[in-house]
Amino acid sequence: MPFLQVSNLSLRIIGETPRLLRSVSLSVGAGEVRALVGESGAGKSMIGKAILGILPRAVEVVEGEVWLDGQNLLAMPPMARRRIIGAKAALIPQDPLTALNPSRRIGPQITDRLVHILGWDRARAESRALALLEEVQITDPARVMRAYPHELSGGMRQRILIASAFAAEPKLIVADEPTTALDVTVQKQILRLIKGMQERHGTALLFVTHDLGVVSKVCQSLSVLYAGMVVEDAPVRDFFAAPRHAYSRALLAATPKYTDPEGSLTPVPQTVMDAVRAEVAAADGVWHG
Amino acid sequence: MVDLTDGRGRVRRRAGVRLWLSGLWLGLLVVVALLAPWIAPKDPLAQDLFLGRLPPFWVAGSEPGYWLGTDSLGRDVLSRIMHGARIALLVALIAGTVTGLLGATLGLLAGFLRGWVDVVISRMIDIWMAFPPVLFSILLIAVLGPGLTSIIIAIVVIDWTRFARVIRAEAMAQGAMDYVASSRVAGRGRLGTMVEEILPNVLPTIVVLLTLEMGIAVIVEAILSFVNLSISTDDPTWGGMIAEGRSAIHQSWWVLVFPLATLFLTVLSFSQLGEGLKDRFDPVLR
Amino acid sequence: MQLLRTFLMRLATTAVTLAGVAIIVFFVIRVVPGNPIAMMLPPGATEADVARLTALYGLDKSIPSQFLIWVQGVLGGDFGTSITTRQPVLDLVLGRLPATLELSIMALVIAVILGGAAALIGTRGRGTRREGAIDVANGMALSVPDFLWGLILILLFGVLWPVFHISGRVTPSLELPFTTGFYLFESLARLRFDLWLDIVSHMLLPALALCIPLAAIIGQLLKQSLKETMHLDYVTLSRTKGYGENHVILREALPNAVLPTLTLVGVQFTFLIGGTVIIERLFSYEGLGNLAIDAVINRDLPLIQGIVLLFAAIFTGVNLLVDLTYAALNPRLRHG
Amino acid sequence: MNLNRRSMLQLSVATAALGGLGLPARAQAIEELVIAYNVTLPSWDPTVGPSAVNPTIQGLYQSVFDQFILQQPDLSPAPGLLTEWGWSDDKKQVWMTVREGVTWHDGSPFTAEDVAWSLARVAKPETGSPIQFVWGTLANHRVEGNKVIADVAQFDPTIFKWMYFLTGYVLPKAYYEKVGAEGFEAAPIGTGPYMVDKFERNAFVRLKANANYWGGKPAFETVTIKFVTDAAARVAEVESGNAHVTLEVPYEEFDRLKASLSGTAAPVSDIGMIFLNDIDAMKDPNVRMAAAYAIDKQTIIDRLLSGYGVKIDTLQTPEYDAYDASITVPYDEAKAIELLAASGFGPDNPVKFKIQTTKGFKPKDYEMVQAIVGLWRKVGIEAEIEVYEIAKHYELRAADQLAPAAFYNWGNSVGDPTTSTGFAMFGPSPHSVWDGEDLIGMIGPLWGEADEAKRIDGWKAVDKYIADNALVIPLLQYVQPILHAPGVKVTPHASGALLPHLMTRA
Repeated sequence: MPFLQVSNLSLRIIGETPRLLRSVSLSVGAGEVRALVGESGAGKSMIGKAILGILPRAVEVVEGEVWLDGQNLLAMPPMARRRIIGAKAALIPQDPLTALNPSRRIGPQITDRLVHILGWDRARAESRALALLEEVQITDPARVMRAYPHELSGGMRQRILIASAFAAEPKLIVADEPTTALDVTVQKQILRLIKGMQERHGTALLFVTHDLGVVSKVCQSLSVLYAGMVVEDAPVRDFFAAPRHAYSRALLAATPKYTDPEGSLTPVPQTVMDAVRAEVAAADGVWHG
Repeated sequence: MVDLTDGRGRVRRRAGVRLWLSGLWLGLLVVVALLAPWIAPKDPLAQDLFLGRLPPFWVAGSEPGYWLGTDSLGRDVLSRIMHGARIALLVALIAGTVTGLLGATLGLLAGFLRGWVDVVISRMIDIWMAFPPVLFSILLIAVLGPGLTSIIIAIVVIDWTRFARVIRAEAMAQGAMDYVASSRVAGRGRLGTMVEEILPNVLPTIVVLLTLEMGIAVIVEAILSFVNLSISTDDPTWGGMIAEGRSAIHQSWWVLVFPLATLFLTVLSFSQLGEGLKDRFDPVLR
Repeated sequence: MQLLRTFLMRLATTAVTLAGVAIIVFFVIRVVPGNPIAMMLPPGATEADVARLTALYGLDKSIPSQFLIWVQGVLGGDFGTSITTRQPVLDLVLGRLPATLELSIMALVIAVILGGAAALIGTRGRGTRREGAIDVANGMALSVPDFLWGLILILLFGVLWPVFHISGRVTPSLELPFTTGFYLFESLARLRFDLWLDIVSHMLLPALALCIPLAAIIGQLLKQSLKETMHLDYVTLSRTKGYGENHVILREALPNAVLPTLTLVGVQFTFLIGGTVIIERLFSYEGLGNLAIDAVINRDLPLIQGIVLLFAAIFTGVNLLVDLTYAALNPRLRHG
Repeated sequence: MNLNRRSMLQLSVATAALGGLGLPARAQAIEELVIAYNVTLPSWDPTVGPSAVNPTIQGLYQSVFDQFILQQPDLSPAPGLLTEWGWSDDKKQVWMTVREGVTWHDGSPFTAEDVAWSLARVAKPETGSPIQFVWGTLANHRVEGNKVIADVAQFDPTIFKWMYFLTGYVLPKAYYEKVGAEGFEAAPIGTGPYMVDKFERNAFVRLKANANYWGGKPAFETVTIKFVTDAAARVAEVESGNAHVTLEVPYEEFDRLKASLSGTAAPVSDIGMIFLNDIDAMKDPNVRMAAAYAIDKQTIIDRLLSGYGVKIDTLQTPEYDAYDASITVPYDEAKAIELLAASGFGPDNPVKFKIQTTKGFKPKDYEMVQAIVGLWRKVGIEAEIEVYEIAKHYELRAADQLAPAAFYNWGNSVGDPTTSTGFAMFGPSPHSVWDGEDLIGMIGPLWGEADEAKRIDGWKAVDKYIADNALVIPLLQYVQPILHAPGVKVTPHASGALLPHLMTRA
């Protein structure tokens, strides 16, 4: 079994019929880097949230399983699930500006997990944090450890969050559009950083993004999500060579070539959208559009 | 986009029930107050020293016709509560309205005109806020002498800041908006802009505060009655009944409990009505 | 530097406020009908006796010159002499202050505990019936002022189920080894838990009556800002770190949710202190408030002035303190 | 979940323990007497300031200090610190013989010097005694052996009565001069039956028995007097056993509790009355008399005061020197209607005036006035009630600006007619609002009347005239309810002072 296996996962808003996710299955093997691609609103963030057990309260799991390292997370009591997730997985969040607690210093926010979950002593945790900060190329890490988030730039904060995600040596990291909120210039550095860290630490990575350009650089395989369904699951090389699903093709066509970041956007043609919709409606029975 | 944060629909439904219940109680109270002379079972002033301290109807020893019992002078508790509603509502209405008018006007002026007007009014608000309100009201009643008018004056003098503070802040926020600037550009005078552009936008807040203030006015009357400073004829007031009931609580609990319950419900209703209206006017607030 | 300047500015406005209070109270109470001198005249006194005593208390001078004399005294720390007790006003007022402060602080602590618990429980159970129940309870508590709660508590715990004391501050037959007026704190410091329990069982009901509205405000505001905070990314992130929900709420969300609540709680706390006036009366608790009402009834002018000024000083002091705490707790302000 | 339940349980146990704490066992013999008193003690100096003329506080003062002359529970004087006293035959001097062998609480001997100094001190205007106008009638106080002699500057037949009335206390000369007024306030000493052990302002005072008291050591070694101004709270104190004795509780509570506890209810020298001011409607004798006849005093006493009160028709109670049982003003509704009709008033055309009253100052004051207004309404008097505080009453009365009718109470524990009818009804007195010249003419000569029998008869005639013309409406003499634990025997004092040294173990 792969390190992470999501099977037939369906989500919906409590009390409402249409589903946010419909029988989604995907897997990430140990050390694998998988992209999860889709338009905004397609539900790709929900998958990440479901895996990490941080679904919004109004969303419930209708059916499905999430296996992490051989354990079925959804079948566990909440607290045990959190422990396992906390020890084996981590999140690199989307917006570095809001993902750090503004009233706490940086140091404890990195070492917290080491001290409280893994039971390290404080000195060891701190030296580990310093090493990580150096690894994410932060100058003067000792000063940064004592700083508050508002004293640091967005790029710095994203580096800190990356360092923090790798702190407990997780086997899986979910990166939820980690570069979207950043300047284009910073984006590349951060991507390189994540990729480098992932390779050094051998961590599996689920890379949630809408940017196929990023996918081609960083990932080995990808899942394409559309309207709550996985419409394509393929190695990156195969996908770019010959996307199978109509939506994938449209998506690829609409994406500016990664070699040409200034390239113009081609919208997904209407006919393609209609075709996809019909397909989805057939799968679900009802279409609330 | 669907809002996933929490079940807001439920909150709003509850606000509706709240609005209904409190409106119902206050409506009932208004009807009772208006019709008190006709529907009250007894004359609220009629005493019969030989029928003193009759218990309410379900307790042994009660007399038919005196549903909620009598006080030590043999006056009918139910009739007194009903007639007391007239004074309570009168105080609530007049004191609330006058307080609202004065406070809102000062708040608008301070918030919109700014400058020295704001400095003076804000400083006054600061000074007022530094007075312990109960002590202040007792002092004022001592100055003015007891009576309905004095109570109303005391409430107005003390509570105008409640309106002024909030309306000032709102008027300030509204004054910074583009439409106000454009109104000024269109050549309207400052006061004209204030009345025609700002006032309608702060009106909902004023209405909400007004409702809350009415509840406060009812309580203030009760507190002043309790320290023996309220209306002093033998006209029935809830506060006066509570003060009497408190001193005879072991002999005739009903003299305390029924007016207290009425007062409790009324204050609760005014406040819930205000909160409910706030939700109605501004669903984002919640 | 910034902090110091803000502080000095606030200090200056505070002084202006206090001066305003002093002027208003001085002139208002001199319009009060009722003559403190007439009260001490026994049967048989003559007009000359009235004049003699009036002069003795300095009430025969013009009001402006009385004011000047008073202000001079106050600036020199002399608040005059109470007419009813012939004690220096300052001694009387400072003698009662600890009782009122203890009551207010106890009420504040209970309010923080109750309100905090309500907010945490409501946040944990957000969207569920539990949150609904807490909202309803908060709404009720908030709608009804301390005075009515006091009456209801007396009815419940003084009459129906008489378990707590409903009057006084301490059982007087107890031997009190105290050197300060802060019985509650001193009994703890001296490890006299028997006395402490007795004092608490006297103070509990008035403190409860005082704190219910504040507890509701804390509960409501804190819950609201906790709920807002709970959606923020750093809270979500901390959930993935393996903590329980309680830890997430307490450690990650609470410190940030507390700040907006704090400013409002400051103002509300001054309301609470103002509420002691009527609550102390209701529970015959011998603090400043009770002294104040007696002073008004007896027309003890110097005493009224002293008490109102002290209350005003406490109110403005609390607000100042809250502002400073806010600045100190908010890292953005601290470094900005 | 389990943990929560357990901690909840612990909490409720703690709460129960908290609640149970205040309830000492009632059955044990009383070691330390606890009295819940209805007023607080503002100042320890019994001779100056408003507290000196507050009748209720005198019980506290009399525990620590002695008066010049002892007043017995029935109000009659008896030898106290003064064993004998009197005027010289020409009434130009007074003389007083001072008890020997008495010591102050600090052990120093009490002497005639103390008496002379105490009298001279309050006679000086600058001391600030509210009764200076009485004490100032004596001058040139001097000591001759164990006698004190003073010259009579102005003859006052009641001067010795004041020596067991308000401000008539003996203070320690040497000690007072040593520690000064503030020092005395902090640590007061007297010759009384109890010594101040600990005084917590506004909370309580603890007294220790004076083993050397000249009248014998009191029964209880320690007495704690706690100040509980709230009547309901006093009831709770004595009901829970936290206090052994309390006074001035609501009569209903008294009736409820006197079965399980013990109760004493005796008339005291305090009356309820309605002042009539000779303005507006009150100039009409028919209206005044109708107002008097229309009040059913006995029913009011029976129903509102649970029977605790004594109906009176003059300002004298049966204990007073000038009481005359033959002067009566009966309840007569028909006569009231008839009198009003003669002036053109009736239930459809009522005469209107204002009546002022205190509320909560005396038991059922406000309720009584409400009842009276109800009775008046039936005969054709429409009275509007205005509540005022006692401070305002004093001011209005001193300025002669009371409403046409004003409810008030009048204490007079010496029982002399000058201190009741005299000050209340004599026009020029700042206490009177009745300005009729005929009454001034009748009262005037009585002030200095040296023949005691003639003086008392003169006052009786005044009372008769007042009753016949309804110049004031006397209502009732109050009864003071005292609740106490069965283990205590309480002797009520007709002055209304609750005196711990008159209490013994039952």
